[in-house]
Amino acid sequence: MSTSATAGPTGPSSGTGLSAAVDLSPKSRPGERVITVVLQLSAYASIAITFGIIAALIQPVTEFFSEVPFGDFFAFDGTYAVLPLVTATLMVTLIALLVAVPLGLGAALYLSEYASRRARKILKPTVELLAGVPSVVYGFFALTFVTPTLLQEILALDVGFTNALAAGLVLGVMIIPTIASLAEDAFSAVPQAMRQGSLAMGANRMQTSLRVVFPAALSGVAAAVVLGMSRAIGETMIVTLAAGALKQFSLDPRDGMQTMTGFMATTAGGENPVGSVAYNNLFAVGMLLFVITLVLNLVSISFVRRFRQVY
Amino acid sequence: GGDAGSDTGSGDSESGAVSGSVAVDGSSTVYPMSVAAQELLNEENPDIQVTVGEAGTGGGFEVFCTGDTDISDASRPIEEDEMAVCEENGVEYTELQVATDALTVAVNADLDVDCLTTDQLIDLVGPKATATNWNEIDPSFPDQEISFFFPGTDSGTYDYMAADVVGDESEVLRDDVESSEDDNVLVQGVSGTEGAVGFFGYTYYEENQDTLKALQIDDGNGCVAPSAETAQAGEYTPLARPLFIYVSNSSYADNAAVAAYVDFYIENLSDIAEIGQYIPLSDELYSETQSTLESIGS
Amino acid sequence: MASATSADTFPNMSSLGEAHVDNERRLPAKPVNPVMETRDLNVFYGDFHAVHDVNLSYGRHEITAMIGPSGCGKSTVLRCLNRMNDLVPGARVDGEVLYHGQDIYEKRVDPIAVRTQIGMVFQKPNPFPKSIYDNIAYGPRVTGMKVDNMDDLVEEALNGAALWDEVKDKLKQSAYGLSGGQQQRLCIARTIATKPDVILMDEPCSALDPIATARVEDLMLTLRNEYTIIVVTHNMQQAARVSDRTAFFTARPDETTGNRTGLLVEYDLTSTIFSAPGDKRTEDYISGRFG
Amino acid sequence: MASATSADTFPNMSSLGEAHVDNERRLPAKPVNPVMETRDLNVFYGDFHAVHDVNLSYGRHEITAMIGPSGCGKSTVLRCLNRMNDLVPGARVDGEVLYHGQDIYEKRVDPIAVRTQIGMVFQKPNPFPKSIYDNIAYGPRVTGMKVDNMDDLVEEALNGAALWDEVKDKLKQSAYGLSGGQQQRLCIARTIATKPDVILMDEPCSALDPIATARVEDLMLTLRNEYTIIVVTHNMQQAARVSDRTAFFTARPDETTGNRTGLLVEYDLTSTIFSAPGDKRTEDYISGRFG
Amino acid sequence: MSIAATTARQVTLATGKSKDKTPVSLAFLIALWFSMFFGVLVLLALIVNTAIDGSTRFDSELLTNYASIVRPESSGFRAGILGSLWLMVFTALLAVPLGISAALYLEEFADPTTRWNRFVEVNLQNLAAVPAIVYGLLAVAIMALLGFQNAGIVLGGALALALLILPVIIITTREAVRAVPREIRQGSLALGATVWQTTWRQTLPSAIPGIATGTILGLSRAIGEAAPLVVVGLAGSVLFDPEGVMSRITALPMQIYSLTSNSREELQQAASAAIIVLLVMVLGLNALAIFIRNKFQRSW
Ligand SMILES: Nc1ncnc2c1ncn2[C@@H]1O[C@H](COP(=O)(O)OP(=O)(O)OP(=O)(O)O)[C@@H](O)[C@H]1O
Ligand SMILES: Nc1ncnc2c1ncn2[C@@H]1O[C@H](COP(=O)(O)OP(=O)(O)OP(=O)(O)O)[C@@H](O)[C@H]1O
Ligand SMILES: [Mg+2]
Ligand SMILES: [Mg+2]
Ligand SMILES: O=P([O-])([O-])[O-]
Repeated sequence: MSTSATAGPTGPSSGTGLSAAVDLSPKSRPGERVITVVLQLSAYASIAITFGIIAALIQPVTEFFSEVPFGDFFAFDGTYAVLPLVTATLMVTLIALLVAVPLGLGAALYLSEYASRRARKILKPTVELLAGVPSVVYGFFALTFVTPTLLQEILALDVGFTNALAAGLVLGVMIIPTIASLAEDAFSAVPQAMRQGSLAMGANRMQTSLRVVFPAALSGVAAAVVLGMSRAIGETMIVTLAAGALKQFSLDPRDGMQTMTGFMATTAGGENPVGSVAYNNLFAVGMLLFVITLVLNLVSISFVRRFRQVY
Repeated sequence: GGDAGSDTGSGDSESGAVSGSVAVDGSSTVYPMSVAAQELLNEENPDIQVTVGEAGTGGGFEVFCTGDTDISDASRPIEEDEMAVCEENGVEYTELQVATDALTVAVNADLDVDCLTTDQLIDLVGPKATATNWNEIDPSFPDQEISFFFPGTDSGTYDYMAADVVGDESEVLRDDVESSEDDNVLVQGVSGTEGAVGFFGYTYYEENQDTLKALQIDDGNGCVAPSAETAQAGEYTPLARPLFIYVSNSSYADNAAVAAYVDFYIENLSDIAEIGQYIPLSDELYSETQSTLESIGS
Repeated sequence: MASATSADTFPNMSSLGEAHVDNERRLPAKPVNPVMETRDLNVFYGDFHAVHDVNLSYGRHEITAMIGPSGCGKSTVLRCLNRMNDLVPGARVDGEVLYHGQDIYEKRVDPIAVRTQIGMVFQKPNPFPKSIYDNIAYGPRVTGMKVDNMDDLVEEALNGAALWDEVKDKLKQSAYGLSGGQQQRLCIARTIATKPDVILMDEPCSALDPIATARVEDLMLTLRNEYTIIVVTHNMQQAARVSDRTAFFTARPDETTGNRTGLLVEYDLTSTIFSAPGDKRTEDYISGRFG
Repeated sequence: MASATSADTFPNMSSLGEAHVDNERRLPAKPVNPVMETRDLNVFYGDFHAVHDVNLSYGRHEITAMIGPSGCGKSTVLRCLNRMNDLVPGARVDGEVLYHGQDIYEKRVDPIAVRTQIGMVFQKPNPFPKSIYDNIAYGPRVTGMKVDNMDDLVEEALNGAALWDEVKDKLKQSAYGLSGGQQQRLCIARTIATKPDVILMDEPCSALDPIATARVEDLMLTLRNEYTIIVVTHNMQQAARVSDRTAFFTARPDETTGNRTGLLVEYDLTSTIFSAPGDKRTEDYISGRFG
Repeated sequence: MSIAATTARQVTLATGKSKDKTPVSLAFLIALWFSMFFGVLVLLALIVNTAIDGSTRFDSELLTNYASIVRPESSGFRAGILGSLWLMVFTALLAVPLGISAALYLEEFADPTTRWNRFVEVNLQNLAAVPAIVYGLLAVAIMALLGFQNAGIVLGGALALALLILPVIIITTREAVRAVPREIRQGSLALGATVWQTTWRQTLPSAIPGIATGTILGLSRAIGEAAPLVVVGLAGSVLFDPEGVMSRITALPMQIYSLTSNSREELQQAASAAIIVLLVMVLGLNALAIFIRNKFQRSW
């Protein structure tokens, strides 16, 4: 034990002896610094992407609006009217949600409340497979099966070859896993203690699921639905193929109608000279679509925040 | 030529020894023909790498006039602003007509209507059209509700009908219709729906003659049925239109692969048009195209 | 002052905690006509033998404590008593668990009916994310209890858990606004609202501060008048303070696999366990030599 | 089995466990020339004031125990001693932490250098998912220690942690194949392989069974000869068995916010704390009246 | 408690039918089952329907031949399959290192409480839900900025797809990294390792199965995308194999998209067969991801 030096630490190696001083001064680690900066830049690439998207859209959009008044764009009628596209998008999305919300939440409840761990391990990826099926494939399926066989033959509905109904149904199937997966996370995040509390009072599983787990996870469920909705709105190929390529305002799901993404896909491959007003229309619609999905995502994120903080 | 077409073809003009790449883009209407040319050429000479895109006539001209592609397919002649871009970038080009497309107005085979005048056609499909029953077009037509099957608004076929046949400045057609980018769907729709009417390329009709009925069109000179002959002869107006390829002069001169492709294309034009399901050029038009081709170099 | 040691420790235990008046009970050496009983209870988690041959009986209107080192299976045994182990994937129960003489693991028995009779309070307070009122009303509602006046029932339950005065003005507020101790008493109130016969408690105070702990312990002694209570605790002093009988468990490693299987070492009146344990292992444990 | 008790200063403790020969130590009332010292240490997690004004000194080649109820900030203080709190987002430290007289929270101090001097063992054994050998060699490798023969160093460290004989034939096997107690000793071995000066331990035995606990406690007493050890424990008997000095912490709720801030109640020789605590709260705690 | 009450209790216990099996709860369970399997049934219907349509074309020519409209009966998808594989490789090369770096930074280095990093976080979640077609527009702009006149080459397509899946990779990598217990990190740091040493030697190796799973799922999404490729201007008809990053290519989903508007029976059959090929690729990747997740992912 040192009596001589006030700051005389022991040499760590001997444990008993004394060393001159403990060196706690920072070592320079240039390699670390470089790596940190590289990693940091990679992380900020995502910001660059967002600004890139906005930058890529902004020039053609301003050009577009310099020639087309706002009122002509946000109109139901006219060459550049976007509202028929918006209503078509909403119509298709609504149908998709009608399919996907009950089924997605049902699947999520089954996975989190009923399935054994083993079964969940198999079932969850199986449901998630649905999200992996390429959307061209879904679109093709809507065209070649859902409309002609399911809607026209089996259900004897008077639908056209392209119609919002088929697009919405197939789109709904496609977003089931988005909703199921996120909702399942929310249900699973409800502490086990909450379930045990309910079961220990003599509630059965259904009561526990519906009265305790579901309400406890409500904001997570909301987030799941909103995210599913934004997926549906942004999906392109299914609606391009199945909903049709005719811009028209209609509230009848049996009609064909062109959605925002459908418009973008066909215009990008269409006849209009690049730089023309008609072509820039594509970017204006793209910007609107970006803004809509952005708002929805922000809403979804804020819901997720809330459910994380509850317990 | 663009990046892909820039490697100069090697060897002599015998296509068998030429290699290099050719970039084609543009009209989805002309696309099948350019693809047929590509395929047939590759059977003889697999070393020529041709890519054919279908960005649309407008999209095609964009990349063509910046020098990215060697050849642009077009279902309409180049427009003035597009010419300006080409000029700005120093892209000189030659327009070659490669086939004739005859829009066919087809109705359900059971419908008792045979001929429409051009005005009646406009009354039927134009943007101001309101008729929902055939007898509103002409009292002699049957009392039968009309169903419409139109191509997508971005297709060349739609544009042609809207801009050139109907000629309304809004360049749109009536919108209470069913529509698809897939002509096949239209064919099925018309053949499967009572009182249906639709329009699409002549060959789609030709293939489905048994289930469809093509309307004759009276453009003031009596009813004319769509056919290769009437289209070639210029009698089937106003529904017949020319299809083009635009060839970059410098690519043709500098890139043997481009020259080989274009030469092959024009040499086998009638076969290619047939595969592409269009009406081949009349002899007169064909020799015109050939002589234009010969003039590219000079 | 000594940490809890054997021999003379138990007598001065009562001098440490404030002695409860009603704690001077003369009880028979064995529970007469016990409410619950386990016979040769063995529990397995998958292949793992967690608890071996537990024979215990729990007396009416008594508080029985189960103590022992971590992992010896106390919670496992407790969960068998109202079939909460059914919910653990892979858990398997052998032997009998008698409730009023009836084996609750019999085929025809509905575990849900069992749980309405035998309530449970957990280690961490687990109120539902609902209002205080709805937390209490939940049990009666889901079990389909016939309730004349829910308001009265809620008040009664909260009174029974000594919580009414603290919360009566905020019944419609979220239970999450309560302190930890209040939440735990809310959970007890929630349990007694369904009028169970037996209340199981798994370390009910281990997440609470000293003052809240004292409140809950007082409450347990009051509840004993109406309910049969079985409590698992890590805190030996707590067992000494509140329980009438104590069961001491430990875990024995298997020679070949090394897996540790829990077993009942000793079961007796609490006073006996703490003053004159019959087994060396009990003595070691309560004297703090391990655990 | 030899569990360790501290001195004969508290007679009934030593009569319980077998006394260790080397435990008959006469220590000064306050650590002379302490290895580490905290001065007016305050720790905040965001706005939450977790620990208030802790003044403590840790003597060389002594084992200092920090005890107290859950949440009173023991782990928080411990983590300040080697700047592990730097890694907790939002954590803020006020006051001084002196190591050989030098404030380790000074700007020019490299926290990584601090941690190579002041090692740490955690509550749950946390071996790396690597071989036993690589677990030991990891520290010397990352700190760039000059090692003549890594094999020797590994053997020495494992010997130091009393683990060599048990694992010498399976050095290349995964550390996950070891039992919990072995894993914990491996973590100790891993720490001493970097030849630190001080070893911090946060409830090192709370995940272990009694036998493994006794092993680790024995090891701590041996390590005391070479290292300065600071240990947080929930188990008062453990503190009594192994430590030379004990610091008792508790948490006081803030009147307005209700947040509980930890503070040091009493710090003294272990014998004094357990036999004659100077503070009522200490007495209540060690007598088991709460906690 | 009275004896009478006791007997009453005994009666209620042995009702013999469980409250978990009331008609309502059973109906509820059946509804959940239906939800669970509805999607799977649709997928099966899709596969069966498509496989029947394409059954005449399950031959080797489907994989080895180029597309043909001259001989549609032996048309194949060689160019599209190879193009898709090339795209996948370059997409991975662009997106995976960048994505992993970003995830490591956000999870291991960044202070999550700062406003800026929270913004990065929200931004990422946003990007994950930006419509694919918008990424096509962005890729075209970036290619132009980089001085490439033609975006319809391997590089352009890969760029669009990489931008598209980058957020997916970052998010799944972060989850994988987060699943590595804090204890491991703390153990390493307490030994005097730096944050980077800890990340590189402990966290990253432990997270590899999770990262691989996320990456594969991201790539399987990329391989099925057509919309951004259409915007980027990939050619529809290519009759040669890709030769480099500057090579003009086509991709399988684009060929399928292009065929949906072709009326010829033979080509429709070929399209169905091609869809099965695409599904095999995509579902195969998914299966691989699941396999890795189940087999190698450590549960701590
Ligand atoms: N769900 C489970 N699956 C597998 N093993 C389990 C499960 N629950 C408990 N065990 C094991 O069974 C044994 C007994 O556990 P139990 O929780 O009953 O112990 P305990 O005495 O309550 O311990 P503690 O005091 O730590 O709560 C332990 O070895 C534990 O690891
Ligand atoms: N990372 C953190 N962020 C916010 N608060 C924290 C954090 N870590 C600890 N706390 C809080 O600081 C207080 C002291 O915690 P600490 O872990 O130091 O207590 P402890 O005495 O070690 O308790 P235990 O015995 O349960 O381990 C507690 O109220 C705890 O909730
Ligand atoms: Mg327990
Ligand atoms: Mg702690
Ligand atoms: O692609 P088009 O320009 O012919 O419609």
